[in-house]
Amino acid sequence: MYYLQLVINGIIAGSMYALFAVGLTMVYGVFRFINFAHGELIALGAYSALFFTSPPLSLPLIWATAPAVACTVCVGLLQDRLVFQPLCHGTRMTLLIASIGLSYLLRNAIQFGFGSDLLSYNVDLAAGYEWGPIIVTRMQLSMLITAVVFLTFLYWLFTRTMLGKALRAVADNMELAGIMGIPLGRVNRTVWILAATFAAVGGILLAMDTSLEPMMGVINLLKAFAAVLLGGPGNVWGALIGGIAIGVAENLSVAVLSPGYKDFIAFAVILVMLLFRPGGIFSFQKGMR
Amino acid sequence: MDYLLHIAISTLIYAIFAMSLNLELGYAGLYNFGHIAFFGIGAYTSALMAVGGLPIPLGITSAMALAGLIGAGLAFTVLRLTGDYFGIATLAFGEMMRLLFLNERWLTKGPMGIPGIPRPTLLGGMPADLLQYLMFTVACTILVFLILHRLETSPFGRALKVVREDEFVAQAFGKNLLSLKMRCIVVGSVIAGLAGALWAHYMTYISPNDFTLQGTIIVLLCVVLGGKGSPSGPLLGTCVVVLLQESLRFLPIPTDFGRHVAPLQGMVFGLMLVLLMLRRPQGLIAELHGGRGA
Amino acid sequence: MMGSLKKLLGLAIVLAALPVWAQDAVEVGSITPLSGKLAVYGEGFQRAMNLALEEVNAAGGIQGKPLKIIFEDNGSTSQGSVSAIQKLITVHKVPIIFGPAASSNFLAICPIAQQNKVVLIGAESAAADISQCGSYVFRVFPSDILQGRGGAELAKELGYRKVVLTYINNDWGVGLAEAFKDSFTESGGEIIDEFPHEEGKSDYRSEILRIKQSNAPAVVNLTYIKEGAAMLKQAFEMKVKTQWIMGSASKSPKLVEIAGEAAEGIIGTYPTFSQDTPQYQHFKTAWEKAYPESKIGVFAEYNYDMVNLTAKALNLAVESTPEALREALMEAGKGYQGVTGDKTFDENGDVGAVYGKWTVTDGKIVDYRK
Amino acid sequence: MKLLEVRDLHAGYGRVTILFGISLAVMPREIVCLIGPNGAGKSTVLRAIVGQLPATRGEILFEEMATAGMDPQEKGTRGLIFIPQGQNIFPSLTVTENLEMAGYLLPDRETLKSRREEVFAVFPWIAQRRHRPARELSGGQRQMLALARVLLMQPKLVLLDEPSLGLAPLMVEEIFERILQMNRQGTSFLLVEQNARKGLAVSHRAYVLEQGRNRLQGTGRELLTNPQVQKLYLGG
Repeated sequence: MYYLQLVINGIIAGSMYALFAVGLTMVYGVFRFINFAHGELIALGAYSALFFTSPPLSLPLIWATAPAVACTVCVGLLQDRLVFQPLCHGTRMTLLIASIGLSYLLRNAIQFGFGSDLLSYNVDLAAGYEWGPIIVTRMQLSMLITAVVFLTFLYWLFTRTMLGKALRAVADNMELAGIMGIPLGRVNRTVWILAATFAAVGGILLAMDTSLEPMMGVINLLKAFAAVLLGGPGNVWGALIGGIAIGVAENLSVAVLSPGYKDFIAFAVILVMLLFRPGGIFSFQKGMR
Repeated sequence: MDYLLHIAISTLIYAIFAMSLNLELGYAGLYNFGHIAFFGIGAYTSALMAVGGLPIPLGITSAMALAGLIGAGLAFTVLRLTGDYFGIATLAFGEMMRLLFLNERWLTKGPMGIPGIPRPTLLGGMPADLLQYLMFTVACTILVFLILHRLETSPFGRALKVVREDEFVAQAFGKNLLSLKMRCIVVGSVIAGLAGALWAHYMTYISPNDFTLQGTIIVLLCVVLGGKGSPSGPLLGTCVVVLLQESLRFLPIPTDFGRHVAPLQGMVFGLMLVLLMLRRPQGLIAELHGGRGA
Repeated sequence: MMGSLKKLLGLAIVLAALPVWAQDAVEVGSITPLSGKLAVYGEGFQRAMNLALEEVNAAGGIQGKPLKIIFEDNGSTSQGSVSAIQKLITVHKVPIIFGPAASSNFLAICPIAQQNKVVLIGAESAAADISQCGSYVFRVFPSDILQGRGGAELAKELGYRKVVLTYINNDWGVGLAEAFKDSFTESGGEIIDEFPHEEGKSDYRSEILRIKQSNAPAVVNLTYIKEGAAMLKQAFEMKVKTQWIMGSASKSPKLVEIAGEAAEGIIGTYPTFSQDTPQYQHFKTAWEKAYPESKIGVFAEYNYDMVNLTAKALNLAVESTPEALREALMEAGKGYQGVTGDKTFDENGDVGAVYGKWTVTDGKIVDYRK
Repeated sequence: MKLLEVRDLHAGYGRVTILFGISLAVMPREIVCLIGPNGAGKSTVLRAIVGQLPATRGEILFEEMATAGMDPQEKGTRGLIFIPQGQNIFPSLTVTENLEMAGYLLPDRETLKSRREEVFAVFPWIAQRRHRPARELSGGQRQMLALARVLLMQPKLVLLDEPSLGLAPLMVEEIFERILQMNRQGTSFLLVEQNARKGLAVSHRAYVLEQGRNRLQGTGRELLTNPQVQKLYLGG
């Protein structure tokens, strides 16, 4: 039972990684670079929700979510317009370094604005739900439900709407997509909107679970990287499974190894994956699925 | 005076470190995000040996050798990967090394770090003072600079340049390309190991906190700022970064505002990177060397 | 571009040549984590030092001159600390420096202070090794050894012979955990399970599960605020019924604020000082008056005492040689009753401490009484 | 009226000029072939016409309107379609989704639906595999899928780059059969073909390019029998 509980904890932790990884992998799929500034979108979502729940606005958290996501999306789009679009003809490494710079800039801007003190939303506590020996907390349940809802939405978008299919087409072959008259601008914006929304919602959940600090995004970003690579870059469903796999692996490791090595597991997974299956578990081609 | 010496020494050590990254990044186009690990390996090796009572020159040599060896191991395993994959793999490697430093307490004393690392002694048996240590560092810097400069003009360096400039030629190189890159990483790691050892003996204290991803990013900024692919680029870049960092200490900032200074500094660093990429992705001094545009 | 580079270098040179502040004040330095991961605490340290500073100056300063603290950020790193101390020593030529938080950062600069004969005082650094740093290194904060012993006594006093020990994987956590383990096992206690937990994570559920699995009646959790709050919260949600025994770094209203109900009933040790003394009452009122919007930060009292004690030493000093200042500080400490109690230094520059117990009742940190 | 007219086209990649004054024309309902040695700039002509390369000099007129400044979508809706060489489908999309991507150039969803049914009728195997990812298709099938998509869009002119590249002879036959069939229904083609014999056989007219310049032109039959062309490009 102990191990089952560890696996459940792992799946839930992993579904949060997946929420971040999906955004990261979509950006990679379309723009072909790894966005280091994605972590700051996570933090930004959490902090802007804090802004809306604090005076003078003092909205309840549930109402603060929408404007917070909107703010994060705006920043995501601004990043694209001011930095990534002008650079899109440069090398991928130029984009990557620019995103590292952006990450620094935003993280420090958050610290500038909100200070580096720990902050929190003051969410009420509740004991977890028990099913026999298994216990799942309310926060864990909300994370799981959010992840399921968002990823189901994504599945619907990708398979049932023209825009979603166009997005996958662009990830497959941007040149051909352009020839086919697919509106690249709109698709690019959609990618940023989706990535930022997922990041912001995930960030708010993380902050509800614990607390807010400017570094909160970076800490989770490396796990998201691992999930992306595990699933194969650009592969949305791979990222989901990759996230869960990493969550489960590191939580199971707590039972046998020193928890000081919890992160080590994620990194080891990255290295091993890259060495034996450079394309990820599922994919051997580029493109977004 | 000691403060200036301190700045000079840390700039030079960082410049050596930046030059070693530049060898991989600027010449071979390998984005090694775990380069700080070799700095750390060098620092820990030399520090542990010196604290254990072994002669410092032996420690420094072993530091370089071990860094080179591990570099070869890393290169052997991850060189098949290209571009961002290589970057992420090395990033993972760097973090794994840091976690090893942190958790293998029997060896590294974990988060407590290693205090009391001896400075090299002179002939008379006295530990070197700052000025003498600076001389030592200057000598090392010049040596590394000359070696790298030599490499640049050697067939090896020219081959690397061709490889970086032209994908097709690179593909034609095939197996040779791998061995070229491999040698690049090994030499880069050895030099990073040297920088790490110098650092350990200068600071006299090291802990896993000194070897985080942040360290790699600062050095990356130094290299990119100065201009990739020329030995003098990282030197200049390091000077600018260190001076910027230190000059902030001298701005007459009201105490109440003090807590905003650090985030502001971070914002400036971040903005610099972004603007550099937007305006001059080839760095500040590339034009002197006829470097290509973006 | 070369032009603007030259401008940049020029600017740096001009900045480096700026005149150091006028010498009509007595200057001391402080290395404070204003950025990086310890910045959470750094602001609180700074507030406490400024509070004491204002009072010192209001009371006439140092032999008629105002006291001034030059704050240097260390970015929470040892490298930053070394840069900062080099600057404080050579540019500002301060005779006394308040050392940085985190023992690793403090240890990094000890040899420099000792070599340059500058008095270095710590208000938060607990590592046992610091006692061996040298004659110019002092601290107003008791060594880990004392707190470890205090924690072990607390556990026994509460009747726990078997505990799980978990600690934050950094210099503070490891140092304190060692001290606790030695003391606890020496007196016959048993540690069922022992593991570090990583700094800065948000999900500790599996670590808590490991605790739950061990069925320990009590858990000694030596951790920081963020980690402590997250663990308490998640343990509460997972219905882990155990007695939490915490260390001094968790004793913060912030932890109680974040963990809420989950923090109820935790018991911890801390280097105690009575809150009933007039000194503490004075400090508390002064703090609330100066910073109505923020709660008293961790170790604020120590920082406050450190500045006051330094001011006393500077007033006592007959001349400004390092040796005289060192002597004056030893002298000033003798029998000095600060907010945090007796600050008499021993030959290692350490202070003694009485270890008190704190607990959380109704969302407030209070002294634990049986 | 000429469907497409190119006058004195100069174009290239960056500083490297590849085309030095190409002129050609395609009439309605015509199949025109470009042949020439490797590096003659055949594909570059197509890329310059769709606007992937900027023309440094010269004019491109589609239905007597200058194409400069039209985006791909506008060209597409006006009936000018480009099928690039090699990667001309979206491998991770399903077969149906590949067809649907033509929808951005169609007036409405109804047209898309009805024409998709037409395609399924013409290519029964596509209907059978409609929910499979396109990456499972063979090279020839991918080429067919790309052509099927053209059928869906019903353009006036298709620029087709190397349709027979890397395909088995039987498959090549089938591809050209489809091209002729579509041509009979009113679509014009400008195709670049390495297999000159085959290309000339199906074309009404052809241009021979060499080093970015016009060399010869004539009807497919004329060029097939031209001894010079035979010697240089037909291997005999």
